[in-house]
Amino acid sequence: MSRPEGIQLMEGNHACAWGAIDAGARFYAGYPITPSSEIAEVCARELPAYGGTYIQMEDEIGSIAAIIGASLSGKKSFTATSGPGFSLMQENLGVGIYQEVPCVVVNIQRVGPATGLATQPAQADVMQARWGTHGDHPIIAISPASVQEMYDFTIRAFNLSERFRIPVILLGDQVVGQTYENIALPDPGSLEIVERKKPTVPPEEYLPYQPDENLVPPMAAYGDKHILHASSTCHCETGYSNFKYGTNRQLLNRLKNKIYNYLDEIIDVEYFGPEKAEVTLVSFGSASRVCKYVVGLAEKEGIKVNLLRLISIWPFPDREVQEALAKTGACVVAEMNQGQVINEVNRVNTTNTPVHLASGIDGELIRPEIIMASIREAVK
Amino acid sequence: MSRPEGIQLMEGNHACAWGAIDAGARFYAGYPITPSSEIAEVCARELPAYGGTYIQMEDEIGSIAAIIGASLSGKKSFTATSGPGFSLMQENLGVGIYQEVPCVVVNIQRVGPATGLATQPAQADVMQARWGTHGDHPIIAISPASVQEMYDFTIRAFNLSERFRIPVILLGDQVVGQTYENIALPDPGSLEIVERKKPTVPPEEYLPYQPDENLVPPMAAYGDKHILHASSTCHCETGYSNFKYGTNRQLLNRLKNKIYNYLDEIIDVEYFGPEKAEVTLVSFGSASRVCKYVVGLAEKEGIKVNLLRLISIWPFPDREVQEALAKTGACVVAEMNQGQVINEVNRVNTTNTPVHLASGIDGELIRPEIIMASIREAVK
Amino acid sequence: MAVKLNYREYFKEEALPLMWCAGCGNGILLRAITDALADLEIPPHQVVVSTGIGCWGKADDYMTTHAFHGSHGRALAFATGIKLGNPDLHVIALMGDGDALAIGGNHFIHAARRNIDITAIISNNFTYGMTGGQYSPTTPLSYKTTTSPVGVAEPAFDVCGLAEECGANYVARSTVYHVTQLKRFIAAAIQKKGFNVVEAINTCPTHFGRRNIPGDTVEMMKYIKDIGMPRSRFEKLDEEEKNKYLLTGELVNRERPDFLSVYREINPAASESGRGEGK
Amino acid sequence: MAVKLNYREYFKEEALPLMWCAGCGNGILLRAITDALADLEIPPHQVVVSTGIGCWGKADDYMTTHAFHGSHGRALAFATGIKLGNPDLHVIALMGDGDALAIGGNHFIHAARRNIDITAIISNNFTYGMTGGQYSPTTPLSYKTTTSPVGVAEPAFDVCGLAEECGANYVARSTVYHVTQLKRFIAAAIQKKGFNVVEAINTCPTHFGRRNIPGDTVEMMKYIKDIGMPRSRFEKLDEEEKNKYLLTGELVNRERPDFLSVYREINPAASESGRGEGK
Amino acid sequence: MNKTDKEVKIHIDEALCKRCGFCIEFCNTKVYEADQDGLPLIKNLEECTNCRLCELRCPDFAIRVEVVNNE
Amino acid sequence: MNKTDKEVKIHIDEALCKRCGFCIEFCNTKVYEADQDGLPLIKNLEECTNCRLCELRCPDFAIRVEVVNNE
Amino acid sequence: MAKNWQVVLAGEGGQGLILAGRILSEAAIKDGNNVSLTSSYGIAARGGYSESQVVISEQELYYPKCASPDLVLALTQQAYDRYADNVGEDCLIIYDSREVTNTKGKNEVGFDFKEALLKIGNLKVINSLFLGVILKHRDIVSRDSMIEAMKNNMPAKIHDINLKAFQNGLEQ
Amino acid sequence: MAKNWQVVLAGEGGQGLILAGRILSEAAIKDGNNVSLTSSYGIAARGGYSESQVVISEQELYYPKCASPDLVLALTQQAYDRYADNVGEDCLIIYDSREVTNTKGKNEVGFDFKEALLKIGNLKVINSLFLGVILKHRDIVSRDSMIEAMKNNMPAKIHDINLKAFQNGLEQ
Ligand SMILES: Cc1ncc(C[n+]2csc(CCOP(=O)(O)OP(=O)(O)O)c2C)c(N)n1
Ligand SMILES: Cc1ncc(C[n+]2csc(CCOP(=O)(O)OP(=O)(O)O)c2C)c(N)n1
Ligand code: SF4
Ligand code: SF4
Ligand code: SF4
Ligand code: SF4
Repeated sequence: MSRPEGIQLMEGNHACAWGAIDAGARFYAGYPITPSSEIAEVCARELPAYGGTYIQMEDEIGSIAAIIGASLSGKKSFTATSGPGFSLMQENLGVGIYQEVPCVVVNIQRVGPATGLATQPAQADVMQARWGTHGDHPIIAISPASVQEMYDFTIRAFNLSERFRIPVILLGDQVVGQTYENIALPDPGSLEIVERKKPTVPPEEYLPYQPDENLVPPMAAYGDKHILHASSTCHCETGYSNFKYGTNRQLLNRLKNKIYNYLDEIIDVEYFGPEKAEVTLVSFGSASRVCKYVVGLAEKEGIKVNLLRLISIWPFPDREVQEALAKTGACVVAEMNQGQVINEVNRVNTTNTPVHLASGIDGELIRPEIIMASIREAVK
Repeated sequence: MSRPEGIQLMEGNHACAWGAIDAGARFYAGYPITPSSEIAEVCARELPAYGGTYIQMEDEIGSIAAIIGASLSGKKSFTATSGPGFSLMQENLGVGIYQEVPCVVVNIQRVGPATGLATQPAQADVMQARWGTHGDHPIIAISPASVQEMYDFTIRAFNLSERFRIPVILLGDQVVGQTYENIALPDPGSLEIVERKKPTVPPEEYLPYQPDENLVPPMAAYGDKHILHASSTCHCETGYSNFKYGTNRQLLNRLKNKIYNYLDEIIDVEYFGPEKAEVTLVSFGSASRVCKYVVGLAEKEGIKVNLLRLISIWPFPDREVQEALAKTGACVVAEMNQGQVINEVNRVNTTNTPVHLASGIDGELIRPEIIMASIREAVK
Repeated sequence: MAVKLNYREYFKEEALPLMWCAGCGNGILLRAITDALADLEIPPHQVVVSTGIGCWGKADDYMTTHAFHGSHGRALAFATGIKLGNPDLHVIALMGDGDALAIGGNHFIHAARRNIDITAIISNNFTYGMTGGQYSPTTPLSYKTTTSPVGVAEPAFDVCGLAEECGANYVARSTVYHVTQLKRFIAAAIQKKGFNVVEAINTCPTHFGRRNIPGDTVEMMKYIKDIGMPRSRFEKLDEEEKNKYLLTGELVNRERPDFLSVYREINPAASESGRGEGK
Repeated sequence: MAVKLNYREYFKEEALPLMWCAGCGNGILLRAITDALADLEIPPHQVVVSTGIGCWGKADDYMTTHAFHGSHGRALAFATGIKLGNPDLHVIALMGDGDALAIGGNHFIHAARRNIDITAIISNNFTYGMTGGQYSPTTPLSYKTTTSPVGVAEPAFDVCGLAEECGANYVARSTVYHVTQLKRFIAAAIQKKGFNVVEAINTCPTHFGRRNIPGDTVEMMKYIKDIGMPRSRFEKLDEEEKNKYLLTGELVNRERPDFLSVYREINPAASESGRGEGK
Repeated sequence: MNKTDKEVKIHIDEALCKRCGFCIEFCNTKVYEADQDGLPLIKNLEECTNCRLCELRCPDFAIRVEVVNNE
Repeated sequence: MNKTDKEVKIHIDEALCKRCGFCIEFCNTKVYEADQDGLPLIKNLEECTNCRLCELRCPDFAIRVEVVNNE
Repeated sequence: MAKNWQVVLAGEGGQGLILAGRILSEAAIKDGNNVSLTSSYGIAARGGYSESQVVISEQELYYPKCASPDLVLALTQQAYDRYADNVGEDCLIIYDSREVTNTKGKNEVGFDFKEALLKIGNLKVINSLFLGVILKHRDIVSRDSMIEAMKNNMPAKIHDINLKAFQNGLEQ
Repeated sequence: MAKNWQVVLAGEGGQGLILAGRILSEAAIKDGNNVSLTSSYGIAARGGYSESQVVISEQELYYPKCASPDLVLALTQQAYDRYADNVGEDCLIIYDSREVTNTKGKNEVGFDFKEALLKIGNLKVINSLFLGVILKHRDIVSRDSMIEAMKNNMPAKIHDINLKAFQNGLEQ
């Protein structure tokens, strides 16, 4: 098969794989798991034609290890998985963050914990995406809500990843992953693709972990004359282990600041519905589509509802949520879990705006009635 | 060696191992990692004499799997690790939670992410302990601050675990794990030891996941005539897979409620210092010891400071923190990370009390000056 | 004739129909196991099956014994704890080839090395059935799967060879076609102390068959019937030819002491009540 | 004489002194590797070492080549990506016995099965050195460690046997005593395509030695000198005796095609520039 | 098996049968024949040797071969 | 090695040497002797065959065996 | 031709419901609409409950599920029961009259698919047949688009028989 | 005998600082006090910086580190430098006069440990020696408790030589 032309009916997972290829990904390592496996399958079929490589690793630990390795060898790389596999990737996700390795991890969420309702949708790995690996660390996660966004956001994930030298989580779920929608892949030439910054100094002067003014160090590739020493142990600008007092603080702070000082490049939200409303919905991913539908339903019931949709979930859009809370009478957080993002909303809720949860945990796309019920509750 | 008698100089990790043995643990499976390995070493040496078994597994994934298995065979069981190993345990931790298997996981935290400053102390796996595994799930975590508490809280961890049929995390760090202090192990006969509830119905009537009125199902052991079917897949009271609409919601809600409806049996905090203060410190684990010391330092500077120490960290003591915030002029959260518990404090901060962070990330016990600086900042 | 146990003692008849595809051999293997247990007259409550995640991993849904259904690839690690938690149990791990040898490969080689008293029954259908037919570490070189649309580039493990190299006590291979042989091997493996492996070559008409074996479920079954070959015939093949067949039969049957025996010998107190509770 | 490369090209002299204990053979192994690289005249920037976590895993701190220091047990998984990301590289994985065979066992057997072009150099000191001397899957049965105070109850892996069974192309064992042989094997492994394993029997006087070998660092070295035995002598031993020694020498040297060669043969477009970027 | 003093009965559970065709194909004495939709029909019961392989090889527990003792 | 036309020099870096004793024990021609604290002292340089095994076996890169060409 | 459609194709695994959903969706795209196709099936590899939901809209499409179906195809009693009581008055239910024996009798049509298939001479083309029946009752997509989409999704050698089945459905 | 003590034993790996910390701690416990002993060492297996901190208190002991040491033993220049500028006026520094060449000369005593050890005839008993020297200058624990603790922590066959070294230290 070749690259789909024109308007196509396409599965979200396929759109993701094509987004990756169009973003320049040339290496995929993974271990199959429903509902993400179609991403692997497209890569296995298509990557060779692009000079890329697909490898099926022995497990997810190996998969994320391999994409980190390949990225350091200069290839844009990614993997896709679902909850159980994402859990197994946590240790090495930390390695990728610490060594500042651009790569993309797609998590097509399903109901957990454990095997749970395997293959049925959920959005219950949100907090895990932020905190699943041990130790202090930042992360970037973005959440698509349609097939089109599975394509677009995959590209965005690669771009953010290359820009900030950090693994980026594409936090989808079974609904966006396995829904088919019409999509037209754009002319690849029209895409804005970010490439990692390469060193400009001569090889002998290169310090692989010496940051530029934007706190991100230029990145050589294995095989370059610029020697790249990448270590999971506390290291200084040389990349070599360093245990001096202060090195750890400096490194952890830089890793944090290179992200948190540039939130305007990362944070993305979407506002939907009337500017002023009785109830503001906060949601993300496939649940946020249901919210858009519910805005209309509520209107019919005479309740004015709007939606703040979180496109970037990590770092959390603190300010945007805070402002929305300040403006509204009540808030309903709609998510397909027992309450995760709602905790973040409450964290930034300095106006003591009442916040209600609409929780979809039935292994299906959250039903509009669940959200409507919370809205009614909120306006009572 | 045999059980230490009288007042002894003992390492925290040793105290933990003895606490486990005194709590009735008869199975340890683990994979060595500094700064936790002494727990394994004591178990390897001592368990056989108690009719117990030590096994060194091929990795931490296998370790937690083995303790879950042994617990279902009727043995109180536990493992100990540090950040990297804790990351690897996440998937199966979810299995333990979902199958409601009592067991204890000791995490002697060190600086992460990745290898980081291996062996140096941190408290940066707090959020991971709550959210590290995929999917919705509750957890119990408690945090000791001394060698004595490494013993006492290990027993408490087993008791909570047996009472609630849930894996309990003992969240220590290198300081409590490897500090030596004087301790006298109590007469084991004097200890309150909780044993899991066994079924009282005849074998043919036994439904292994039919909860009692307290939402916890009585637990048979493998080998009993009461057949125990334990599944990581969504299941009904029989323990067998069940995919009916509603089963998942019912199960997840029960797993949550069996904990959150009984917070009074779990939540534990310690108040230290004057009742009313200009600044309230919130801290836990070894950092909270430094806080106690700092209360005195601050007094000398004329600042009235008290401490709310979180003994149980998960579930988070929402009410206790909220009340403390309401009573004080300012709050300083002292933790050995870049800010984790502070987010929880802010989540429940309905009084908009100013909350400052004292962050120790130098791979050592947080220095009193760091906390003092935040206190001064808070009273400015 | 004395009342003998019947496979139904171990089989949860009310759970029928089985979830597996038409022509999937998992049901045959399940029958062989429950028959073997009945022959050995082991009461169901003395048996724990530890299943993996996969099509074959759903086998516990159809069994009346104690059961553990955990995470993908970890059946043996859970089983290790189950066995050590109560050494009187018969612990049987039911794993797909992906379970046992892809994600679970490490537990497999270590369980074999330790020679821990567990019976591992591996359904080798050459693919990941449950996830839709991707290649597995036993997919034969150049065969097609959803992730090797033009052929897999990795040679397959010799499951039994690996078990032998690592130290398993008993290793046998049969197919779901050769049902009576299969049952015999399973019974022998359950009876014997130590880490014992039975590899059951299995059908997956839906995925492996569809992409590699022209024809229907029957052709899939013929395929696995034909690739299994007893030593007498196998050894007459030249090296090239050997690659096309899988040696069947009892391949290893030795008497290494199992893990717990050695552990108790080295740590003698472990076998007594020891210092006793709370002392 | 033409200017030849010297081990110092690969060795970060300014990082001296080495962090390892007195009498730890890691330094000897490091010297053998850097010497081998110099002999082969491979420029440092064409080499990536992927180290594990452990005492031996600190080797990258002393090397001037590209380096990756990742997580415990995963050196080969990272190396797999490194190699596939840039197939022109010489990728060398430096692992302790725990790295390679305990937590990392699965990556080891799969890398061998795939025959991916990586050189694995395993420092086998029979213990987990870094964490204080617990038993490892290569600790000989009944030897003492901090977690087997009266003796370990598990038999050890035959590292080379396992590599061979799984499909490694080149497998050799030597000791840090036999430095010139060791260097020769390392050079051969680096030069050869495919998954190549050199097991270097190593000293750990601090942990393994202290608990099992009376005497000092020198006695520890004598111990490993004596347990390594070439095939000529090894084969004369009876089975019982064989258990006490480790066969040294080039144990496997075969010509299986490596993973990428097969992959490219099966997926021909992979070797060309393909459809090209963004097409 | 002496056909005279034993009688073989074969039960096929149509609801359980998934029409894989194994019983039909692999019965040595060709006792079965396929119905239009693949369901095994018992055609030559008299040829049955009571080897019970069809029962054991039926992946769906749909066949029961019973021997009724005529003695 | 012809001792007459080549001269061997052995450098020992005392700061790097960890006193493991390998050089002393395993030199075939017993060139070294141990100082009180274990430091190798060069006692019989003339016996040195320039095999360089002591250099290669020194775990701490503390020995350099140099051949000065006298031709 | 109405512009917005919510169509449920429900039955069990093996009846080609997923493929039919794709064909219907592709046809709708050819007609210039937005489409969302979701499928769900139980864990059972074969034979369990299975359905496709196709939402067709001229506008941006938020809720990808059929909140209020306009048409439900029910090939089994289970499928029928799942929807019969929950759909609006305007929703047409087309059910398999052999399989669905217990009906409510509102806005619905029974159809003997097996009989038609036996006439056609091929039991496997059921999805082309029911797509025809659906289009006969509701102009969800243009027939040309449907035929094109069918061809796109099937190997050439079975085009004829499927078109025959489709035509047959249209003409019932 | 003062009731509260903060003692730092600093030097490098292999000098028995950890063991000495244990002995001192156990002696303090025998005297009826609360004790906290923390040790730290770099990643280097041998030869890197190493120290033990012993805090002794009659009361409950919060901060387990030496916030303001009462006594610092410095066996290397690095160890000396780490503390010399940061301790209070009352803190006594005992340093190895061979190793620590650059001193500030406040409240401190140099001691030639090697010389004493050579006299004793054993270089390995340095920790018993410096424990003696420490007790000579400050009555941190009772001598009996110390001797008992030493015996508890050493195999019998080296008791005599260590007691000799300890005595030697006391008598300097
Ligand atoms: C950690 C994790 N990774 C991946 C999966 C997805 N998964 C489920 S079953 C399976 C493989 C099934 O293959 P096999 O073990 O051979 O059994 P079969 O289905 O063929 O019987 C996979 C990859 C999972 N459940 N958990
Ligand atoms: C996931 C994880 N588990 C455990 C550890 C702790 N750990 C570090 S090194 C090591 C073993 C070292 O042994 P080996 O690989 O044989 O190397 P050596 O130190 O003997 O050279 C262990 C268990 C870790 N770093 N990460
Ligand atoms: S997919 Fe394959 S293994 Fe799974 S049930 Fe179907 S035939 Fe069996
Ligand atoms: S602990 Fe052992 S392996 Fe580690 S540096 Fe010391 S001697 Fe070497
Ligand atoms: S071999 Fe090296 S470290 Fe060992 S004693 Fe000789 S010079 Fe010193
Ligand atoms: S070079 Fe050889 S002979 Fe000379 S000192 Fe070294 S080991 Fe001895």
